[in-house]
Amino acid sequence: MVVPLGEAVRQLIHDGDTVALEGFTHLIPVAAGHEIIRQGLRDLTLVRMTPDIVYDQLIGAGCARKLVFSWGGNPGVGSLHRFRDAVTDAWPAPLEIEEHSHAGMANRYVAGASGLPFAVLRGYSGTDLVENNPNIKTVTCPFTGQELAAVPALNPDVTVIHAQRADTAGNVQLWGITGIQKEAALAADRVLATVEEVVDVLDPVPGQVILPSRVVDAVSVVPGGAAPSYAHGYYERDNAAYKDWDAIGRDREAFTAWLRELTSAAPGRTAPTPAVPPAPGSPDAGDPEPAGRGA
Amino acid sequence: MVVPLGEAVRQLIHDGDTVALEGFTHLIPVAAGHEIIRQGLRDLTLVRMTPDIVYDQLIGAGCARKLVFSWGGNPGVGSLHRFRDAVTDAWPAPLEIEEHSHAGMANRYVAGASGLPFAVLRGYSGTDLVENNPNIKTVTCPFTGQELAAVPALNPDVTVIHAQRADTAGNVQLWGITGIQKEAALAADRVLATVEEVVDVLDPVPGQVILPSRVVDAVSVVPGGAAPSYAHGYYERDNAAYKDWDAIGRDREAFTAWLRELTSAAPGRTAPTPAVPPAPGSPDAGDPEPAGRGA
Amino acid sequence: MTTVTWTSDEIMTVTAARSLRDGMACFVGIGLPSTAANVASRTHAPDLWMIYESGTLGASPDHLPLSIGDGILADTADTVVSVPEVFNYWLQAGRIDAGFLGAAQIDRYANINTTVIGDYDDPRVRLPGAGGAPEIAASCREVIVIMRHSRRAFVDKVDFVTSVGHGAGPGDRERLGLTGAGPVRVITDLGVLEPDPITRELTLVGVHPGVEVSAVREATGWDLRVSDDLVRTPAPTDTELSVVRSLTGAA
Amino acid sequence: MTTVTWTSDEIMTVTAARSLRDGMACFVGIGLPSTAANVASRTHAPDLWMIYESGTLGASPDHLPLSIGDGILADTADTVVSVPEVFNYWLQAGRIDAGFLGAAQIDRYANINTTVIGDYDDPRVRLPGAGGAPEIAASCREVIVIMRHSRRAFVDKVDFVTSVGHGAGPGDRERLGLTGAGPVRVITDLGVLEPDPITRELTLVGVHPGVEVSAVREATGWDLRVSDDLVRTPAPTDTELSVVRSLTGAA
Repeated sequence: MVVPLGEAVRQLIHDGDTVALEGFTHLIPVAAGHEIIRQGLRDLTLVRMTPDIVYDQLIGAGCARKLVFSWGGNPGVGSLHRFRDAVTDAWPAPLEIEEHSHAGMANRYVAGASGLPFAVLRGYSGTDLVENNPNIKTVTCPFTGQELAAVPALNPDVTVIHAQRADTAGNVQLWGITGIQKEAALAADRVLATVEEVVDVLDPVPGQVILPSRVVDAVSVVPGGAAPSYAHGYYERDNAAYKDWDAIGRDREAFTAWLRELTSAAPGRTAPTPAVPPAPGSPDAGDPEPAGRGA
Repeated sequence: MVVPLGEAVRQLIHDGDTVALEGFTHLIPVAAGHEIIRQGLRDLTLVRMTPDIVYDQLIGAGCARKLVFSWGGNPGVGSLHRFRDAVTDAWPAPLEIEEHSHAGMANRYVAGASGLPFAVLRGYSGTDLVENNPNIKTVTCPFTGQELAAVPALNPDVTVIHAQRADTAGNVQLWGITGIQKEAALAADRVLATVEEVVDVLDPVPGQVILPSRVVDAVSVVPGGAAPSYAHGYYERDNAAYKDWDAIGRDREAFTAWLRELTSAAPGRTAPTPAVPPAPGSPDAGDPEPAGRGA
Repeated sequence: MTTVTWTSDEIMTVTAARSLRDGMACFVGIGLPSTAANVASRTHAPDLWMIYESGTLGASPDHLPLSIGDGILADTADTVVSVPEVFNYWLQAGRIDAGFLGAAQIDRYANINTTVIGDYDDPRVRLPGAGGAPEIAASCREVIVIMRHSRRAFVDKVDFVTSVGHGAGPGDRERLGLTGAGPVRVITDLGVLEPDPITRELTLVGVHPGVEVSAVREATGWDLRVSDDLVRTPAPTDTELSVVRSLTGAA
Repeated sequence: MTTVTWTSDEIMTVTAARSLRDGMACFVGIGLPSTAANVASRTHAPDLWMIYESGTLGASPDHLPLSIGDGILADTADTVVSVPEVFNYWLQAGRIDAGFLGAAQIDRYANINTTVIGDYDDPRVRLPGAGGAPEIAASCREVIVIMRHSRRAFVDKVDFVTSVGHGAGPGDRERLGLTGAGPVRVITDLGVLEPDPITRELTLVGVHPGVEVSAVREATGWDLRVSDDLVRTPAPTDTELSVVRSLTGAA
């Protein structure tokens, strides 16, 4: 149950899989994402509500064939430039996209976790998302006649999460902002959890989510495995690293240098030092960024 | 926000209302139910997944016009005889019933809490519940063509719960087995919470559910207000009282004596002493009770 | 004539406990099912994972709860989840290996009635109703029914189908979209019945020590078929009996 | 000519903060909306109830978070719920009074684009996408938009409708089943726009100190109507400015 990260990724994730590395700003499984890059996995359908810099890295490294998502950005900073480059210029490979709203994605995971083929929500009505996504349809309430949005269940082949702790039996415990991880894990065929530490007994913590070991396929101990995001109670979010990513992600050469450093680093290394210094000033000043939404 | 129970019931519950007093074995709002009986409310549509002895009492006292439920019994003991008497012999008044499965009721509350008109589930297919309940229909998945069950949202006029604590601002905290209370409260127009105590600050507790004060209309302090059920961390379940109820509920005269004692007691009194001693032996031995299901 | 040194509840409980395999996730109700699951976890199935519909996952109570929501279940569980979650994320999603059901009536295709005896709109006996049974019958990978044997309970056709067993025979569960295998075994105080692999009709496959086949047929409201491979239930071991009695307070 | 003693972000922030009433439940995004909500809660709206889409209900951070999921939000919240819960039980259920949205483009009916500039299948600029904005626009009782004024951003017709404002005019929100009132105000660095009560077309109702109407019309990509009751935004007070600057580190 508790295996090294490299082995867990090799066992559970294969070329062509649909993979969700979930985390809502908090507890993002960054180290697992880097291991996927190192192992050179290809043709993945990457799924996540809020693909951020580790998804930018996976996309830039050419691991992804498709991205299913609702908000792809660098939270609090701006756009993801590797994502942009893949969508607009097919670099390093074309990237198919399927996009939803947050509520749509969240309910897709809920349906997936519930063994239902679809979910119902109030949403999408009147938006251009509908005509650009065949996975948004409508359903009529059999009691009121109201028309509502329907989205299909999302059942990844593999869901990867990072958590604070597991016990030796493989029960996984996370707390703080727990986001969509429970549903993403329960919706998946296979689950990989990286954790800060393994303990004998999971002392209860307010706000905790427990994933019982019977729904977890592998636990890998990776202290700091969520950095530069954070692990509530363990370490803080490294906001500077998110800001620094902008300059690296913006430039193919800078990114390539960063990638070279990552893939040449020893497995288990969690995050390379930025290969280029951040650009001076506010790099996004000239961009038509939405001012009002974060991740 | 914090008001005496009698006043809270007078303000929030009226004749003809649809009222859910929820609790799944744990934290059952028994004192509030007794106050409803004392105030002589009539024509209520009572809603609960697991109507137990306090519902038997409300029905026997003539408060209810209709019962919406999924399992009506005395948990671990047997049947509810006032409920039976009302259904089979219209005593003291006819009782209309609408019955679901647990999953159906739970999802009706979820839809109600979510502002959706209906919920989808795998269920009911092939059962005789379907033809005896117009609130069970089907819906077809627009992606797979699968037919699933649909049930309408449940939005009580009032939901009543019992919780361990509230703070002075009216935020309510419960923990242990939290059942369906969050959804039942969020689905309702008005919410009354009885609590063991009011504190200045709600210290976080593992497994807690917090109902923010903005969704709570009144808090009443009623120590022991869940007895003979229990309040995790405060007092234990009085299993003997559940067993003793069988003899009282089984007999109209014994029940009438019990009711007289309840209604003549001072308001705020939580539970009268059983008016008759429990019958010797196992009173349900001759009944065709299902052996395998509790509440 | 065998000297019976155990009660009919005890042989039912022990036989039911033996039906559970170690490591299974088991949806447990109150009464005999709870006793049986707790016997199994204390004998051959220490890693049995007990779920009660109150949302307690992985409960390991040190005594038998009276209700499915006793505090001891929350205190000993791996985690406690909400009621929608236990039904949607755990049961409906197909994560439960075995579910125990009781019944007021069961018919030859193992359809179950816990709703009414008599007509629904004018019942002779009003029973507690469905609870979680319809979903347990639909979604657990397999269902085990425990109930006392009598002509009143084992009927040709139930008065009300609360929970679907094998419908009207082969192919019905698939047609109805029920994902689990349905009732694979009915354990009574007289013996064990299982659906015929072809016809799905409940067939007597075992009798308890001291019980004659004729007595079982006599207690069954249809013309009960008997398996060619009928076995006699091994007597409860001393260990099994002592565990049962320590749990039920009959030690 | 007025001597401007504040930045354009500061006047936007202060004006947005003033739009929030005490006791409101406010769905807060990152950037100017978060600053504005935190200014409001530190000035005239101490009981503002801030919800971030990460599931933190009633957060009261002592500094501005960089992301909607910073630890300080969980640490200070009344409770933290899951993402499905914040969207289904809180937003979709209509419990949120006010939602803040930003936009890359907005059109004369306050429809919002945060998805692409150019053609969807061959975009000139790929933006982050929808996030929670479509639901915020649909379900909050009212929506306040904050964005910088430019012809590139204030367009006759958005390239992509990510979130619905007032559709194509009167009656469209009702026809689409959107339960909230939609955008009631657009606050920019130049002034304030509100939908005309009859036509639903965004109309200039206020200009900030030192801003000429002609400059606003020049920065708008359609023939902007100006209200007969045009007001000038009161200058930020010293208190407002000092709170803004203490939050943004510009003190």
